[in-house]
Amino acid sequence: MVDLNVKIHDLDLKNPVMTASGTSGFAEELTDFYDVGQLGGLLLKGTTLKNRDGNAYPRMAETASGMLNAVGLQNKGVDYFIENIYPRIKDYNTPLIVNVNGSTVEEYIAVTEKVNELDKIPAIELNISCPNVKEGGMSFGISCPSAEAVTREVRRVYDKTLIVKLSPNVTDITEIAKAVEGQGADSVSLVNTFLGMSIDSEKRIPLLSTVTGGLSGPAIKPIALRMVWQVYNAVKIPVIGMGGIMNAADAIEFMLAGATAVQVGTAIFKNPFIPLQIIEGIKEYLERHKIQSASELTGCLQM
Amino acid sequence: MVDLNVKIHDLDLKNPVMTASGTSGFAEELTDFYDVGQLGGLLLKGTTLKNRDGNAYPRMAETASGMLNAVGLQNKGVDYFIENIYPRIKDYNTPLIVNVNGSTVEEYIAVTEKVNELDKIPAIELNISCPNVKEGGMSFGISCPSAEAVTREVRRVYDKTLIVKLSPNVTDITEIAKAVEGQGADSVSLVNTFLGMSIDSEKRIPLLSTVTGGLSGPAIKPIALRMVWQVYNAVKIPVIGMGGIMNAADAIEFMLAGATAVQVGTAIFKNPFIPLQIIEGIKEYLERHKIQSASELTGCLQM
Amino acid sequence: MSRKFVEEFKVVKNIALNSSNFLIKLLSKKALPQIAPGQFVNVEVENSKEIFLRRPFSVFEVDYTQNTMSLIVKILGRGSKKLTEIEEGDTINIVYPLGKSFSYPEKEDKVLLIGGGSGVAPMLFLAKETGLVKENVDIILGARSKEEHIDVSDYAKYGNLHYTTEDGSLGEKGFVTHHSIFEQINNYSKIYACGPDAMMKAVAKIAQTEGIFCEVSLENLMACGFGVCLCCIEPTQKGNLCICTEGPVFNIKELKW
Amino acid sequence: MSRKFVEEFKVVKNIALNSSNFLIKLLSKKALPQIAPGQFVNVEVENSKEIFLRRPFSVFEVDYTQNTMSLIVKILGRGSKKLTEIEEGDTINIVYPLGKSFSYPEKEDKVLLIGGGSGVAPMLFLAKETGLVKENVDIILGARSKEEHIDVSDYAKYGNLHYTTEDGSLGEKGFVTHHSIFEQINNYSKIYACGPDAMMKAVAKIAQTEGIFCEVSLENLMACGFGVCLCCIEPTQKGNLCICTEGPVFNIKELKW
Ligand SMILES: Cc1cc2nc3c(=O)[nH]c(=O)nc-3n(C[C@H](O)[C@H](O)[C@H](O)COP(=O)(O)OP(=O)(O)OC[C@H]3O[C@@H](n4cnc5c(N)ncnc54)[C@H](O)[C@@H]3O)c2cc1C
Ligand SMILES: Cc1cc2nc3c(=O)[nH]c(=O)nc-3n(C[C@H](O)[C@H](O)[C@H](O)COP(=O)(O)OP(=O)(O)OC[C@H]3O[C@@H](n4cnc5c(N)ncnc54)[C@H](O)[C@@H]3O)c2cc1C
Ligand SMILES: Cc1cc2nc3c(=O)[nH]c(=O)nc-3n(C[C@H](O)[C@H](O)[C@H](O)COP(=O)(O)O)c2cc1C
Ligand SMILES: Cc1cc2nc3c(=O)[nH]c(=O)nc-3n(C[C@H](O)[C@H](O)[C@H](O)COP(=O)(O)O)c2cc1C
Ligand code: FES
Ligand code: FES
Repeated sequence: MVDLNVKIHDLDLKNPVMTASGTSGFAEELTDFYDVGQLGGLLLKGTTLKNRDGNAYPRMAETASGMLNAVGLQNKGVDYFIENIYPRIKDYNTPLIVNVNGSTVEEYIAVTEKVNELDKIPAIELNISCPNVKEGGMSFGISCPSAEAVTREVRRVYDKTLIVKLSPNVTDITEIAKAVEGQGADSVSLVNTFLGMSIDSEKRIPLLSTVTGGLSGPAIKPIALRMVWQVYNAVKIPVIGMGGIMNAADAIEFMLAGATAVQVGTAIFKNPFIPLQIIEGIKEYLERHKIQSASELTGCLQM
Repeated sequence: MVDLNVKIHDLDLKNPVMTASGTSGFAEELTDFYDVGQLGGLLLKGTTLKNRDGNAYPRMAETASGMLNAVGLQNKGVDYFIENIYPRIKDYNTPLIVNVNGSTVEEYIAVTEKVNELDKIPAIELNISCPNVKEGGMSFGISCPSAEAVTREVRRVYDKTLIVKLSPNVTDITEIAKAVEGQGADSVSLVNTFLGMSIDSEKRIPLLSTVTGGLSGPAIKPIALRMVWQVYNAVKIPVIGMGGIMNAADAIEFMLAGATAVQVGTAIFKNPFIPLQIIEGIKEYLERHKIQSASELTGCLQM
Repeated sequence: MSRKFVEEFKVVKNIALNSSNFLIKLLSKKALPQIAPGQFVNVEVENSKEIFLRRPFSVFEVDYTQNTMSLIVKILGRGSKKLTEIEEGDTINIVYPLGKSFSYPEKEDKVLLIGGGSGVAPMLFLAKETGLVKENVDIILGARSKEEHIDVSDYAKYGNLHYTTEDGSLGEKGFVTHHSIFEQINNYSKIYACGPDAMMKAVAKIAQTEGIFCEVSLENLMACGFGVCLCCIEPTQKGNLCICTEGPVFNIKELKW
Repeated sequence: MSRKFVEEFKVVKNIALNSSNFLIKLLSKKALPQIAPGQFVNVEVENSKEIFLRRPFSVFEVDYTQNTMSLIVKILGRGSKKLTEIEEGDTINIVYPLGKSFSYPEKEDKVLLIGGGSGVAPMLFLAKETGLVKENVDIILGARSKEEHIDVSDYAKYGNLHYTTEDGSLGEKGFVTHHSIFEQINNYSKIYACGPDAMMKAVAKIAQTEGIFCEVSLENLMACGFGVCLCCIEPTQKGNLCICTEGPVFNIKELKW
């Protein structure tokens, strides 16, 4: 019997496979297909202090082995979440992690303080990397001082597991990772989407209402994997890897590169069962290679 | 009759389609298939001052809609080029552009000075963005001061068309573009490859001898297109766009985003005729849309 | 929320209805769940380098005794083209059943069903299911020309069939909203429509002006089809709603048209 | 440099030679250029989401009168698998002819041809073309087991066939270099080999020690196949050379083995 457990700071995951924020709604949608209690963890849709309508339609464009999105953090705000959604989902048997967003440090703090009160939310993921909002979002995650500031302030008010989600749209992601580690982040997750663009050549218009959007899917996997490997070699806190994971081999690659756990995003749109298939695939891999525990995979790339 | 001519500073191109450096050898290989005189221009393989063996095998890995390479600027040095290759290719009826590389500013200058002497080389492309060499290469292209320094020094010794090739592995590509424009670059070309990585999950080893390599192909197109659009809006010099162009629609998208001309790279590996097909496709597009000249496409994205 | 599945269906029929529309009949290994007109499925397009995401198609017919479900696929781009090349015996992977259906009319209703382009499938499914006598059901189908219309004579038993074509080659000339039926539009208590945006908006405008109940089925671009991506939104009186879970069928009152 | 083409060939035959090897025969619309043993083609794998680049395969047979060319495709991964699923009548897009061929032996030579795995195709092509009498040609083919050998009895007219299998189920047991023929290796003036790296290196070592002329055909990973990408290099006495243009056939003296 192989051991699939992994640990992200204080957070015990029954297996290393979580679903990524913005790709698994508020968990309920996935329960239409299966029991989400099988997942290692579930990242809820990005949440802000107040209601956000998100960006105008069209919000997505297909690209080669990937897609662009410009959702722009549509959500009803943290209070609505706490009052209306949380009670319905809190007893799902998997760690539910709130993806915290804000246009200002104060907003990040306000959302965090509210979420801190929720018994069944064992961790937050601080999203300083959303490329689809005009204010805040990615702007916090692409410079060390701002990444440090928001992490420091949120750390002050949050006592459970604090994951900071990094943007790949930077020259050196290890600097940002070290900066947030220095301010008390318990873990970093990477990568968020790459800023991209699509054009309809016949109509000569951008395909997204916002012109640019976030690229995700297998197309970005080689870059995401490189970043996870770099960050793993630069920080001591656990790394959560993501970006184009479609199957167990992809997930294992991220773990070999240094990820303690992974998140599956866009793949869910193709098939919501993929996270479960990946859990099975990792188990089968460990058995076949006679490796006792999933946690042994982390960083064990042979050079 | 539509007019396919475009102009990059002093350089007249009979059409906007060039082949990218490192993907069309030293032109001769393509002549096995067709007359390269049909091309708008041809970027020769990256050239350094001295012979370089490049990196060890394996140097490439296939990825979703793309590939990683770690060639590492294998070439016999600029003197060998001048003595042995240049005489054989100089009369091809298309602008041949030397892709100039160096580990130090002095090397860039030395190569440039030698190439400056060659009558039939109307332009150089300064490669400050190669991710596959330990020294120099991309390190020049990811910070403004170093990008400025190398551009300034090369500009001093070069009096023909100077194109600077930008790295996409940066937080803000417009800053670098503006920096090299400020030092006298006549044009910028973008993007070079993205730093990526691939792993063999079964063997638990990196697939490239160098661990990381450069990602190219359709996978990167949305990001490249976004960067071309940003740079077009930030500088006044002509922009040459590339990154995953596989067909005429792709090329037109880059032109609409702001490119005056495009380069076709990885697509050539799939089919060396693709650049010619793109030229035909642009012609057909202009006729169908009743647009008189290819140059009218540049930046005419409707917002 | 309702139970959804990801399943490999076997293609038991794939026939061209005309040069651009294909009927694809799919066999399930297990008993099909209830599927109502307006609901849709999200289809994986295999063997195509260019297609990354699934493609949504309305359900056209369901046979619970045979466990078959049919789609009408109109060739629009690369994905739909590839799908129509599928061979009998092949399998296709489907996420289903998705979205909310049309509301069913009441016994006393007189209804007008309007379908254009790829919107024909859900309209014909609905025609079959209204539960009304034929006299109370009018169906207008619009297309550019006679060649683009498919043969729907089987549906004459469910309602009175009317056609429009832009070139006048079948039925009345013009768009669906130019059809003479619209001169007595107040005869109808309910209008249902599915088709190109412009067509639905024209229909909605008339229904709105005349104060007639009207449901339309939207076809926004989708990434997931089951409510997790928030890409398929439509601005409504209640804010941006996902058409894949809160639609694709909307009462025009809910929309901001 | 020599003239190269990109062409759509029609698949006229695709038959399984055993569970993992397929013979694919391709018809050209125009007269084929000269193609010699050791040269290869680069094949586009259509309809596969996962395959981006072409896949190289040695030419196995050429028929200039019929304008056909055959390949032997061994299933290794996803691309080769997909290729073997191609149907007669389909077309495949090919870049060809690529690389340099084996040198032809002289009349007085006694040659040993050694093929393993996917290296069988060029060896059999060469066997046919040596121009030598059968007595002067020995062919050893190696595989893991009898099942993995393909039927090459047709080639008995070109040379004496020998087999090795790792499990002893056909011919001598062991690797090709364990074959008893190697006890009289000095009978041969030329050795030609194509197969897995380890096999070719073992052969090369013996040839080197004994001072026998030896050519091997390498199978490095390729991106372009015609010399522009510099990905397929092999370290040689002349530095890193592209095997797609300077090879795939090399005299072992040129290599750094
Ligand atoms: C709920 C729903 C039900 C549908 N039911 C049917 C049906 O029963 N039969 C049927 O034939 N089609 C139906 N469609 C439309 C169908 O999904 C599209 O035709 C298909 O996805 C096009 O894919 P493609 O790869 O062929 O086109 P692509 O190559 O992806 O696109 C070709 C062009 O069409 C545009 N386009 C693609 N999809 C849409 C869309 N949904 N709306 C507007 N423009 C679009 C693209 O932007 C592009 O310009 C339905 C769509 C939805 C959302
Ligand atoms: C000049 C040349 C001639 C060849 N002739 C033949 C032939 O006649 N018949 C034949 O069956 N095959 C031949 N091959 C090998 C053939 O190209 C590969 O088997 C094929 O490309 C594998 O593609 P795939 O998609 O099936 O495997 P993939 O899914 O791409 O790879 C599966 C695994 O095999 C490894 N791999 C893939 N290609 C190679 C390779 N070339 N060398 C080492 N490892 C590899 C991959 O790294 C991976 O681990 C030749 C190769 C070359 C370079
Ligand atoms: C439609 C969509 C919405 C997303 N929304 C969020 C979000 O709200 N918060 C966040 O941190 N990341 C968001 N992401 C990013 C993903 O969580 C993930 O970082 C990214 O998609 C890369 O992983 P993937 O390639 O597996 O999808 C979103 C991605 C997509 C495609
Ligand atoms: C195998 C390979 C070798 C390359 N060598 C060079 C080089 O020598 N100099 C350079 O400036 N760019 C080099 N490039 C980058 C390309 O010129 C181009 O910028 C990049 O591949 C993106 O375009 P594409 O997606 O069309 O290939 C190389 C790319 C590849 C794939
Ligand atoms: S398509 Fe994803 S929410 Fe509707
Ligand atoms: S495969 Fe490109 S140079 Fe050989």
